[in-house]
Amino acid sequence: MNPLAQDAEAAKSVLKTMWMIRRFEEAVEDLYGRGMMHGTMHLSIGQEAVPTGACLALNKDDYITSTHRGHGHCIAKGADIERMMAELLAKESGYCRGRGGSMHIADTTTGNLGANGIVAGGVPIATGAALSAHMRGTKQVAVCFHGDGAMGEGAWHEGVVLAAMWQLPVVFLCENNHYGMSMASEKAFNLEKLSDRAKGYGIPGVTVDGNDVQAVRDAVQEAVDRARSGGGPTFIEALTYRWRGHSKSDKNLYRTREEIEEWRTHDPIPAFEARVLQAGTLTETDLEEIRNQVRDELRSAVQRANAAPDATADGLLEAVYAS
Amino acid sequence: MNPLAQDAEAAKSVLKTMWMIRRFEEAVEDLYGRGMMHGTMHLSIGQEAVPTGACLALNKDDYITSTHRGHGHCIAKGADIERMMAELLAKESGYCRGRGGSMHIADTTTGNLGANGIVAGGVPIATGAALSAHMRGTKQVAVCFHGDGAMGEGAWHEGVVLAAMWQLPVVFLCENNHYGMSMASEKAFNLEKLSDRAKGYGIPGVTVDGNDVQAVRDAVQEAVDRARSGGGPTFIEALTYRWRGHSKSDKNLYRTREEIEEWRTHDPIPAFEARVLQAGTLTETDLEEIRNQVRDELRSAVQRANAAPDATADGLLEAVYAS
Amino acid sequence: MVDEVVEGTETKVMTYAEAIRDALRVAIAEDDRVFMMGEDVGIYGGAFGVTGELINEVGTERLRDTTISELGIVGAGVGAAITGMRPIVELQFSDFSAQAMDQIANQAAKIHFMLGGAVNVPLVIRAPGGSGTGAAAQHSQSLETWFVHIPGLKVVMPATPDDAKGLLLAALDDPNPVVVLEHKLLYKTSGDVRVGDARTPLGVAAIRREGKDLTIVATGVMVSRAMEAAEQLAAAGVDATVIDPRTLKPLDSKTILASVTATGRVLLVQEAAGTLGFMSEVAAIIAESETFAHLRAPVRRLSGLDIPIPYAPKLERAAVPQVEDIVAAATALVTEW
Amino acid sequence: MVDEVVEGTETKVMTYAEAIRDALRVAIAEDDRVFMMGEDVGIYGGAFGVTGELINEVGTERLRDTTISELGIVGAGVGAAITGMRPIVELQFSDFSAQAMDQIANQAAKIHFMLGGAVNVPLVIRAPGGSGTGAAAQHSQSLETWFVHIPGLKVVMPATPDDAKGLLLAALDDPNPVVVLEHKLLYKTSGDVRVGDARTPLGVAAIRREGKDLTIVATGVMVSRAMEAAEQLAAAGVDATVIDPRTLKPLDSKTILASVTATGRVLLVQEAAGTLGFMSEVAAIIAESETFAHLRAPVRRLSGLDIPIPYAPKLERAAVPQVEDIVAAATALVTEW
Ligand SMILES: Cc1ncc(C[n+]2csc(CCOP(=O)(O)OP(=O)(O)O)c2C)c(N)n1
Ligand SMILES: Cc1ncc(C[n+]2csc(CCOP(=O)(O)OP(=O)(O)O)c2C)c(N)n1
Ligand SMILES: [Mg+2]
Ligand SMILES: [Mg+2]
Repeated sequence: MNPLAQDAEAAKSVLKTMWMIRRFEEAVEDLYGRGMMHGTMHLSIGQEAVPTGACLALNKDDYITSTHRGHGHCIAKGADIERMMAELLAKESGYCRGRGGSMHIADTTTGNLGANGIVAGGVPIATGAALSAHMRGTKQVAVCFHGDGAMGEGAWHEGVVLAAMWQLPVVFLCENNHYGMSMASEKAFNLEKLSDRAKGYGIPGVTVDGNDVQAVRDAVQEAVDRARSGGGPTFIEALTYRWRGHSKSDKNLYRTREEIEEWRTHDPIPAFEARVLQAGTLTETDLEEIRNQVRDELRSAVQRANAAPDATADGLLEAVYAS
Repeated sequence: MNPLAQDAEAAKSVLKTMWMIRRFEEAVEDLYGRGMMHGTMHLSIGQEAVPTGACLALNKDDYITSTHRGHGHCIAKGADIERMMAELLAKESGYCRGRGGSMHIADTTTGNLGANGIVAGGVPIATGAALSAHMRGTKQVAVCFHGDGAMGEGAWHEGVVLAAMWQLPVVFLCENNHYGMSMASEKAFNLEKLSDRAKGYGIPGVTVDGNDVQAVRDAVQEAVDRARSGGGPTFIEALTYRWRGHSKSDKNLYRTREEIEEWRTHDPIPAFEARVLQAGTLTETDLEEIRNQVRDELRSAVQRANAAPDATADGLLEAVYAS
Repeated sequence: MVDEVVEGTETKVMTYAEAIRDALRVAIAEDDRVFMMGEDVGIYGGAFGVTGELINEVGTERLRDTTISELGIVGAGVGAAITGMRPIVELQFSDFSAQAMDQIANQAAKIHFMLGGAVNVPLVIRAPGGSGTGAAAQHSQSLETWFVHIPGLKVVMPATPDDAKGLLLAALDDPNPVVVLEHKLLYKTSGDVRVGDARTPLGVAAIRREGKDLTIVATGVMVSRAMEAAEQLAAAGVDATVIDPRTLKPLDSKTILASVTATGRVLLVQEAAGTLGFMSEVAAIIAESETFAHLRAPVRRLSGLDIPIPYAPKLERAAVPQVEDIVAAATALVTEW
Repeated sequence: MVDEVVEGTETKVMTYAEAIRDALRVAIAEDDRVFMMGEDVGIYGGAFGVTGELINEVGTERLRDTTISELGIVGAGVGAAITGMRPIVELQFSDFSAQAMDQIANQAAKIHFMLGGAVNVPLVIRAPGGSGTGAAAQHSQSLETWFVHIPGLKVVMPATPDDAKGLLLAALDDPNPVVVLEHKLLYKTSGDVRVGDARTPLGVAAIRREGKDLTIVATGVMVSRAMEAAEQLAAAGVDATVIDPRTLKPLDSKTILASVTATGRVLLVQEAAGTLGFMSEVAAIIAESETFAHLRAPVRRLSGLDIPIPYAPKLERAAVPQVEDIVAAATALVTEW
């Protein structure tokens, strides 16, 4: 498939997305540290290549279901960062009017059916979205992002069983960052590759380097093409690593500093930048410009979000039911 | 392993158990038809070789968890047929004092932890019993009987995941009678062999002829030996067929008369009798004697059960909590 | 209204099961977005025969047999509902809502609110509850409490064939998740059912009978038992009002309170276990209201025993209110106070 | 008793989380059958730090990290409980009981009865509930209703560090499944805790404060809010009794009714959504009882709004009763009636 690093537009777009995810989450971390943000947060720093690569294979009206660690998915699918940030800052202008927070951001205009606070909660939902696409005859595809830990849940199993039976247009994309909170996926699942699970559902399964945006894009593209042409679901395991703790309460006792350091040397962003430079597609100046552009966009989005009015408790009762 | 058909004692025991299951369920069917039995019933006629073969590999203090179609498991593990029948007849002397009925019979004295009205409900329970055996250091093994349909449930998945992670002494024994109610397992699971699922949990999986009592015994024996010696769980698929409808409400619209007829020619009981005769282990007279003995034992058990006092509603409230 | 079926409306005698099937037929014909999925709803015709031969009319796309995966199918219903379909999920027994509770309570019920109103979840979940068939503890529960307690769900409990159809069609119109709790013992009961697309509005109680001496509020299969009891009471000179809330959430408490204010006595009858059964809420609403001052006797609940439903027929019968229990409780309320 | 910790008993100041850990330590040391399993309870120390470094004391056999499989681990607990162990299962958030509901309600709760008493299920399920941490709708529920409604379960809700320890140890002694609903906001609160194996008996309410003007019944985190409100009310001349039921099932209704009979006014305070929240049952019990005749004002419930818990701090606060709401409701009860 077309090498992203050799196409200037594609390369720019990839870098913009990956940097935006990184910078967005760094900003979240900072705001949180300064007491300006509430609740908890799950950062995907280090994992940016997975949503970025995956969403490159999708149309705007294709669906994704996301997770508690969902900022990257949301950004990669095309959401507005100001409204995302506004949500985290508990503003009325946030995607959920401050009712959902980080774990529930959705942007249906770009096909994101929502982050989910429930591990594997989005799996049967993705299957349902794919069923819906199939029944409406739209050729839309659903990509279900989920973690390695999610594969211990019955919801994961049932969602995949139904999708396989009905051969629905859905891609189960496991972001295997090696841990479900403190539980090592290696220990949890007794498997060399989580993609070995796919066989048990009679669907194709593949494992790719999740820090290689090209590898992710290619695998997802293949799966999406198959799904769109009626070939049914695919399971993809993307190997990656979360640099930060699981959430704010994490003391990182279950893994070594060396392991974290080792994985930081596999940062997906500079790795892709290096490829782009090597291919001569963009110059160091171009790269710098992208970084600056992202920084400026983000800074201004944070400022605007922060200046917006707080979510209000008016009409809470009326907001429970649609009418 | 030792051929059951060549050992007179073993052969007698196998035939006694298989005939008892068959006759017990025929009696149930008859009592039900005559309005003497209440509720619903799930008959395992045609599937007798699975519980019979499996329980031959077990010690009395090994555990089983059973299903809604559980008469065979219960009998094969050694329960008293009078108390079983009394339960179905809603008698105080029944295993559950008439509170449970067919779907909840348990006989903990022979290690049967209970039938279960919930499809796959027994799967995590079996894992827990195996965990308990492991923690108590007893070398007991748990065999979890379940249907093919149960493999669509999240409970099945989660029970197997935990057992595989902890390498517990449990055997997941799927009675694949080709249908979960009206859903063909072939259609449901997109797999040639359900045992292909085992790989996804990193545990051994095997498919055997479930109408061949020897094949079932051998496969379960191997799995039990592995479990007892610390080798962890095994998944076994035993291919068999239910002759009767799923329950009383079944009109058998989802399968053909020919299919049923074809499977009836693979009746596990005469097949084993033929082998025994061929090996010269027992004579036709011996076989006749076994059948008569079973018939007499059952008839007398039914009579005694039927004559026993009905379950009473006294103390229902006090029966909810143990003290 | 005392009489459900308005004079002049065309009706047909149907069983409760047939009425549901009729609603499915109507809804599938009139709206491309409607489909139903569940275990054995296709060729098998449903565990209780609700779908019957409907599969031959509507086909396997609109009436989908599923694997035994309650959580998965409710979740698939949620996914379909938020992407433009109007799914109905049948749970074979309402007891299996336990399997699906995350998708029901944590997803379906909350998505609209949690996402700031960005999405609706027009999902209908049908599930038969209740005892009386000898199916024992795991197949006989009345679990309306679980759903009524969760903000974001609507809950209906049809007691007649006409409501079985009308409430289901109204549930399908609603942009919110609606749990329709049917009753196994009612499937074979028959009555007049409006033909065509006849809706029973959500949130409106039915006054099944009007009387001045006491108010009986009953749900599900208890409605017909309360009506039978009311006949017996009438013969003994006690004149009872019988109210069937039909929708448990949102509850038409106005109708109930008005009646209790008028009669001064109230008997709340449910099959569910008493402790935190639905009638606890009705009792609390009455105790908190202005009606409190009009009570001539304490509120009285008549509920299923706080026990798992036993298998033995006599025990099963003893576990939930019967006509004679209602008569006795009503008589005591009227004579002792 | 007004004072929980009996004079002369040796106590130590601990947080609620430490008190639970202490109970685990005591139970694991004194009984070979006791172990706990759950997500991240080992080296991570628990999502809320409840187990802390306990793993270093008791090891990975007795404190078992599990996969993310709530239904599976509760089921494994059931299997272990019926075969001679005394398992404790920690659900990381009580919201995830939705995943495990089949094993909780259909298996654990029913097995003893359904099997005619042949087996006991001495299983303890610990689960933190409640809002106040900004975790939004799927991580903030108060779901006691689901459990209290199911016959066969016992349910406790410790409001103090001493009860967190004492009720957990008593739950472990009990031959029945007990759901222990802890509160996230309480984990870091501290108080005197009896050292050693100090039990708080199940089924006995605590009178936290005695007053003559009204009775406040409060559960979980609302107990301390009610106590704070009572102080403010006292300053304004209103003398409130505060009752903490501690065990929701079986409920010590005697203590509540006696107090309400004496004061004639009752305010029921809970964090859970009001509709069919636990206090609906308490209200119904009062409305049905002899106490009814002694009421000088209607029963008053003060509950969480019937909404999913919102993320935004102000909205989250508005969703559940605060001290000032309790003061206002109590004042209205006393002055308007
Ligand atoms: C049903 C459920 N169980 C447990 C949790 C608590 N929890 C949140 S994230 C998480 C770990 C998830 O691991 P994984 O799926 O690998 O995703 P990752 O966090 O690594 O991105 C856990 C245990 C939850 N939110 N939902
Ligand atoms: C959780 C749950 N879902 C659905 C049912 C209804 N039901 C009972 S048995 C059955 C089919 C089970 O199929 P399988 O596991 O293959 O066992 P078999 O009946 O073939 O022995 C179904 C759908 C149930 N009892 N429990
Ligand atoms: Mg992970
Ligand atoms: Mg089967």
